[in-house]
Amino acid sequence: MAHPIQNTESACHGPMPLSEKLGIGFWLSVGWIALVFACAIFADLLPLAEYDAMDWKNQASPPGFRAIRSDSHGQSAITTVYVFGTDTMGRDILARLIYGARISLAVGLIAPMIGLVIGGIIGMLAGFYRGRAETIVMAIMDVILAFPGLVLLLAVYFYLGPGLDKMIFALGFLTIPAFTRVARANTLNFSQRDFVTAARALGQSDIHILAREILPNIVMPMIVYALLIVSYMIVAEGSLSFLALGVPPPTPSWGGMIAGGKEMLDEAAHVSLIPALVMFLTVLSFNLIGDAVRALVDAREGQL
Amino acid sequence: MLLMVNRLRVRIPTDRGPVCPVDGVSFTLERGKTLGLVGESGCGKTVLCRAILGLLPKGTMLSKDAEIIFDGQLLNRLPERGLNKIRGREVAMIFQDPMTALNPVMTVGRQLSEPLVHHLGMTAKDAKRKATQLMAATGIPNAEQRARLYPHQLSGGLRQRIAIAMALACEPRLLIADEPTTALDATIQADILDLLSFLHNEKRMAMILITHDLRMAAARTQNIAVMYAGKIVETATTGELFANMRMPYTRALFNAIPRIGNPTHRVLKTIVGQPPNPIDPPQGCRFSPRCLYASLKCKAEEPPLLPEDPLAHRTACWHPLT
Amino acid sequence: MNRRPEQKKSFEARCRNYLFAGITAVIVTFVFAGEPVQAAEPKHGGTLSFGAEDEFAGFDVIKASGFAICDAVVLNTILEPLFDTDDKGNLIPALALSAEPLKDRKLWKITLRQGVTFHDGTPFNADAVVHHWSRMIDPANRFRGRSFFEPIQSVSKVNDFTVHFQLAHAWLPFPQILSETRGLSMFIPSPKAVAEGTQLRAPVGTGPFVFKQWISGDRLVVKKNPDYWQKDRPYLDEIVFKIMPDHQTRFVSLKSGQMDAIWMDRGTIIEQAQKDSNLVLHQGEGNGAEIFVLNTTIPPFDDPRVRRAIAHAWNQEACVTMSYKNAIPVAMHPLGEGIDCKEAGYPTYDPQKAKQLLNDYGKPVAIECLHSNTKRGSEQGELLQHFCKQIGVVVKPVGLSFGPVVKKVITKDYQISTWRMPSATDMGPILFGNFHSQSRGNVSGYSNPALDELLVAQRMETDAQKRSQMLCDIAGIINRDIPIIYRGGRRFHVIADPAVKGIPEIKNGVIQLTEAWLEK
Amino acid sequence: MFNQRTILDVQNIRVEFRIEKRKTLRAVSGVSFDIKQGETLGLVGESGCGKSSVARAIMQLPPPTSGRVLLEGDDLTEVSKKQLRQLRPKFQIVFQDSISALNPRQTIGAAIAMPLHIANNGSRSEQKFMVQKMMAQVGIDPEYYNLRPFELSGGQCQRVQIARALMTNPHLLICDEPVSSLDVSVQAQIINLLEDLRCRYGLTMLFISHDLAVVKNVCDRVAVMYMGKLCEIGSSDDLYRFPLHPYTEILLNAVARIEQPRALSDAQTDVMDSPFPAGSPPGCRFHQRCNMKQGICSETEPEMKRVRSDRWVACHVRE
Amino acid sequence: MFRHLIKKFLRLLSVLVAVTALTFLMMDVLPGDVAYEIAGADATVEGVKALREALGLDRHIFIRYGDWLAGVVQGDFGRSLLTHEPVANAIFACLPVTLELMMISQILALVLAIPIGIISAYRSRSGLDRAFSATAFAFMSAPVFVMAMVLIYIFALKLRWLPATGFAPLSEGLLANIRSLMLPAASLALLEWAPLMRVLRSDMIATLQETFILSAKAKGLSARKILFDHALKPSSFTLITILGIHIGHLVGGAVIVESIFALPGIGRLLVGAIYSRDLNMVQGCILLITLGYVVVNFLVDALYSFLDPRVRAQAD
Repeated sequence: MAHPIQNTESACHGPMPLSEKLGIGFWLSVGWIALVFACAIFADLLPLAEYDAMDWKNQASPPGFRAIRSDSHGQSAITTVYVFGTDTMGRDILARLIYGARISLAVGLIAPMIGLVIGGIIGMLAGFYRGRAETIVMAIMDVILAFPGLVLLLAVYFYLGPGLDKMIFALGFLTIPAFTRVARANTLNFSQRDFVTAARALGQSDIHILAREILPNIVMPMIVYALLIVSYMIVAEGSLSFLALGVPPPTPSWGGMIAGGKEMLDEAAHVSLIPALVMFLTVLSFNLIGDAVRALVDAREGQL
Repeated sequence: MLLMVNRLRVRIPTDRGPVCPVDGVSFTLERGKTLGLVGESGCGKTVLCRAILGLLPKGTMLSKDAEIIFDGQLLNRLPERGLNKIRGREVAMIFQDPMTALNPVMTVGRQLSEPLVHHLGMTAKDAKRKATQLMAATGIPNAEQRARLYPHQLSGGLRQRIAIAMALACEPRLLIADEPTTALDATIQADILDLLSFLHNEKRMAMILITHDLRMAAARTQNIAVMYAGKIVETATTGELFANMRMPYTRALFNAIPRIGNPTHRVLKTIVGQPPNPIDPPQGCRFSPRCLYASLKCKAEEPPLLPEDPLAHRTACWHPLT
Repeated sequence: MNRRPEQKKSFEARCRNYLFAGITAVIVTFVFAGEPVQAAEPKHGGTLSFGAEDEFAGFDVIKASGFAICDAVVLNTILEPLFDTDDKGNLIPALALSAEPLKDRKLWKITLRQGVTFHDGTPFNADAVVHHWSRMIDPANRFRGRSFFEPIQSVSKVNDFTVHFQLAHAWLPFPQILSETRGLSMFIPSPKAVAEGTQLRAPVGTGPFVFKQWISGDRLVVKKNPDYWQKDRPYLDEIVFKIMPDHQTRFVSLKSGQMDAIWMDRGTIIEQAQKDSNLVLHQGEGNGAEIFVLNTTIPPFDDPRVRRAIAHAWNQEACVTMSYKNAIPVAMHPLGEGIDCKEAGYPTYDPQKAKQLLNDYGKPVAIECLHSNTKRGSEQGELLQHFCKQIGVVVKPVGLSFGPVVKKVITKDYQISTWRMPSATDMGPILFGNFHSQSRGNVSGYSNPALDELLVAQRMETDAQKRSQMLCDIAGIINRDIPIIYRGGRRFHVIADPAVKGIPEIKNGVIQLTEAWLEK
Repeated sequence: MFNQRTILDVQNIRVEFRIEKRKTLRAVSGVSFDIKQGETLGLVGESGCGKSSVARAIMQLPPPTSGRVLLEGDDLTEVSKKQLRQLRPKFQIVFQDSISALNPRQTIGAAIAMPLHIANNGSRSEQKFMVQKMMAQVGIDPEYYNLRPFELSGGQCQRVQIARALMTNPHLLICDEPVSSLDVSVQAQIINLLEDLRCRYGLTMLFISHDLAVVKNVCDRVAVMYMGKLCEIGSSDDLYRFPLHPYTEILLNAVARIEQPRALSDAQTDVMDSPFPAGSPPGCRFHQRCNMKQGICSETEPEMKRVRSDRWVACHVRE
Repeated sequence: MFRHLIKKFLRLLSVLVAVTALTFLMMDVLPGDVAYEIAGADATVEGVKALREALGLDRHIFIRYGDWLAGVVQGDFGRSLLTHEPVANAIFACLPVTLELMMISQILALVLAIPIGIISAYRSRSGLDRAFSATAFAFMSAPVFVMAMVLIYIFALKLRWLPATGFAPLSEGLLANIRSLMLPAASLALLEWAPLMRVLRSDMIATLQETFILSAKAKGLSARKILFDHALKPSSFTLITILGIHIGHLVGGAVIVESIFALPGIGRLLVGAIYSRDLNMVQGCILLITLGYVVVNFLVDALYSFLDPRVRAQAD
């Protein structure tokens, strides 16, 4: 219900600058995500220790620890500084964090993408054509939703074996029903609007109506939803690693690192807490970005 | 004087800058009289009425020297608690769309008895009985049965009757009716207006009737104030105004109304252009860009509402029609 | 890592302790008292909570879906064996009073204790023993542990309290087999409960505790047997076995006081417990070993040079330090401490030698390593990957759950996998099962006629000294040809609250709770 | 006065919506009328009486449950989907809610160009030229080509809709409450625009509105609709001057009553609870509200009968 | 209405059948089976084959599913292939833990979410609102296992207020029972209150802009009355949907929480059963979980129509 006061704005005005609207939390989040992305992409170029090299004399060493080793010939001493310390197997936490970012980002971004594309298409078709096909599609989605997700993840893990691709596939599959629902609800809403009827009245074909009239309208809500799922997926990867269902070693992942250090929480808390903090900040950033974008979209929808 | 509004200016911050939907408005209302507030949507009439009861959204600011005096009380300086004693008890309000103005998840009977319990301290049982009486008094048959229904189960006309019954529950001294019939069908519009006139006479309360329809105001008010872009541009007693429209806007508005007596395919007299942008209103007289009689002076200087006498026929125009 | 001297001493002290206790050589109890310094008067009463690692698999030898150590820990409180053994393998009478060999040691006469009844009122007698053993050795019952008893041909009743075991040939470790903790075979169940089929979930025995309830996935409770044949025993009113698969959870429960004692095999936690003055660590050595098993039937491990190369590349000491935090010893052979074989020719950590061997082999080596998908399993995979990388061998660790690992290994659909050689009173049958070319349990597919000969010979050998040498020779052959690589020896750990007293040394991983008491 | 060629012939159309498995809502139950070339037919009635359903049924969005819709002789309910799409440029519609009728993510230029786009008519720059020409004709600044609907006012959006509909050169234009949500001054502008375009293009129109005054200004003939049926049809002068059906009378009275208050006692009370009665009562649909009803009114439903040339009414009393 | 119920029931049934059939199929294609699990490290190929025969695993999948389904219809859920315990017993032993954990955690989450959501909506864009929102986001971003570890560390190991692990059944007294579930429930609740609060807040903000709220204000009602009597009910639909989803998921057990706190719940039972390929147990758990999901959905629907008379009208 449009408030009469809001009706007063009719002609066009220059909108407020985006940066002011989004607030500092948003920009800090974007900065953090950019940093994580940059690290993940350029990990190979960074002066890092090998993420799987074990310094078995210095396990769970504290952040900033200087390890002195003799080189392979036993001649001179080499000093290595472990900025974030080492994990329980004497591996450099910093290097593992940065390589682990690849896994978390891959899971966090690709899995929702699968759901977004497949669920989006199915949902749009169901919402647009309605009828029996819609009933069947939604019933199938109900079955997927009713099926405990962990069981499916376990099944995929046992059937296909461990692996990043399989985990992304399985997690992505699980997000399909949710995206289908969002896409369907939005499509239903828009296909009842008169501009769709008008396009039909002009003789526009269904495929054009879907692609040109409806799709542009549901893209933003879908992306906002996808951003929410991104953070869920990063946490899900962590949970799977915690249940020893994550990516196979020695590939580091944040969840695996947290799980790996949990039994030393008392003596070497940093082994768990540093990756936990990084994961927390990343998820928080995605959440904040998602919320800011949602607010922006809502505000714009409000004007429509 | 029951109500006196002086120098009221309302500022609402928005994403695109502050807006002043009401920009320096003064008027008075006598006990038992009806004031018609006429203007197109966006002219600020709704904001004006909500400002009286302090019902504007958070962040809204009233001008420092504004005064809203109801029965000797300065409403705009009253704390929320004090206002709550006035709202619904002394001053009641009816909204445009009876569907959205009633809580969809509460039975109408309960909504109706709420002010009775709250203001008059009735017991729930008494309030329920009184609510049924009120419903019957607004012409709702089978009131007892209907009190148990939810708003969506009633037709638009009945919903608006419920809203009226709710507003009149505590017998307020002022009723603000914000486009009470706009959302209704023509046949029901007349019924509701008749009902309002009847109750207004019977209870001897004052009323502000907001409408965009000059014809309606003509028949149901004693005084009229015409608003344009946040300002009152013409005000007079109803008879005087219709006999003698002096502001070009008032006349243009009146002429633009399609009439049932017009022959088919008659070209209507229209006002050219669009109402002004509230963020950046035009210089001088706000109507000047659309006015046929506008002079350079109109575009440069804002006309005051003259003469000073609040009871006279007042116009804010440099070139009033005669 | 060697056992600490003070523990050795305490063992001798314990022996003295129970001799002083005036118990005759025949009716010795099979349990040891607590540490001598804490030899305060045991107190009666109280409930002991014990954190177990796994869900129990059931308590009927035939129907149970496996026999994990934790099952034995529970069953040990409810049922009793014929004999127990001390550290040197000497029999200690329990339900039986004596075992005498007759006729070239091919027939054994076992005399049973009189006046004992099962919890369900059935009297304990020769019928119960015959029923239990006949059931296990009957091929129709498909008892999974039958291969261990292959030399046993029949068990028969002589009179109510005497039974005869007929063997195919003289078998040196037979008396020890009667008290074999492996599996549940040594515990004599109530024939009535077995016949009624209730033994699986509600075991009935003669022991100091009576089964009370078992809630799957949560707990198993036993309560004091008021009619136990040993006077004044047991001390505890009740023992609650809580099932807590997560080791961290178990440890936290112990520290926060929900548990009195927990089973533990995780190095980091054992290390913490050692440092914690509020906790007591009970340990026990075992034989057998944590191993990698190598499939010698397919490339690249069909070539002994590659196997040796991996063995040279594998730094067992590092593994024991990193993954186990020195909670288990380094192993050079699976025979445990009882038999001294020195290093038995096992390859030392030497990447240079490994590289040379690979050079000889000539082809690049890339292998897939199966491991269980537990924390420790993946650590082992990662360590192997790490050490092999240094000699240019690419290792792909594949973590699978327990079932699939077993399936792949026994169908020889693997290259290298984590595996375990169980701890047993006598390692002869286990070595035979694992390495004889005709054995079905030979998962590495290793075949060596000389070894086969030795494995058969050790079975028949009646001279203990000679047999020990034979076992060492067997270990030597294995260590030369490397069908297995040692990850570490076996040592078992229980962490307990200091108030828990009377816990003896852990034997083959089975912690004995029957004599425990609480100082609270 | 007019060329007598019939553009639209609507024959006994019914529109039913399935609300649930066993419940149907009869929005339109048997409506027939025709529109001659160059004529504007007004369709009036209270909200919920089925006016918009009639419009959508003619547009085949969705097609009526039964009945025929003949557009210049082609039965739109019979033709194939492909043919229908080819016929669509001939009949166009303008909706009440202009904000909802325009895609919020599309520039108004693209919206107006859509018919050209569908017909694959001309290059991009030609299309833009044609669109801007049309924009000028309906009174939108051609500079607004790249603006989006929310940047325009309601009246301007209504002009965009009209421009889009006119791009196909339609033979029939259906206006579904085109001015109801507009302010008085803008409403008059749009009415004038439609009049202007009607003269210029010789448009044939079906003009739907609940405002009798507006209809009187725009339409040659008027059809009055009540609860899914027509009750009266005739030339607007005649019908407004001499309403036959009591419902028409009530409608006309209501307009007058807004300006001329009367005492409450004779005010008619509206007792309908729901604007959508589930099943239609037997007899005349209006009899419960009718103050002239006779016995027959609650028993048989009156048929549409011709009273005089071009004047039809469905009433037992007034026929 | 009766037909409506029957229709709902049939749909419920078909979801149940579809899910259990899928599970059966899935368990069948998974590598490794319970026979290997039972056989353990001493397994031999022959031994496993014999075991499979004994367990009836060599029969065709359709026959096995048919048998199982026939059993279920007669109220027999079979026995665990691993422990031979009746599946129904095992599940009913776990059920109270799961249900109690679900209830306590959801109540805790609501106790946090509702007042904070209302205050945030009422004072939207204020400093308080921003602080609440930031807190909510922080809690939303913490994985449950980190939360659980932190809670154990603080409340069980350091402060020693609450037991770290284990479940005390009601038979040990209500207080002990609730105390034993406090930490696990709190670690779930601390994650879940945040999304609940966020949706309540945004729905509430939308509701507070409705005309009927203005109309209530114009009646002179106090802010408290308006928030609770007028705004809360129509703002709670998304909240209920999300709550339904949470509860639906919790019927399936909170595996991580259960394993960290050693709670014998459905989730751990199910995961253990999958690991050991204990098909009967898996089927039983899945059946229960699906049933739970469907029932919760049904209840959410019912709650909708209880809260919103407009929905009620449609359902009739």
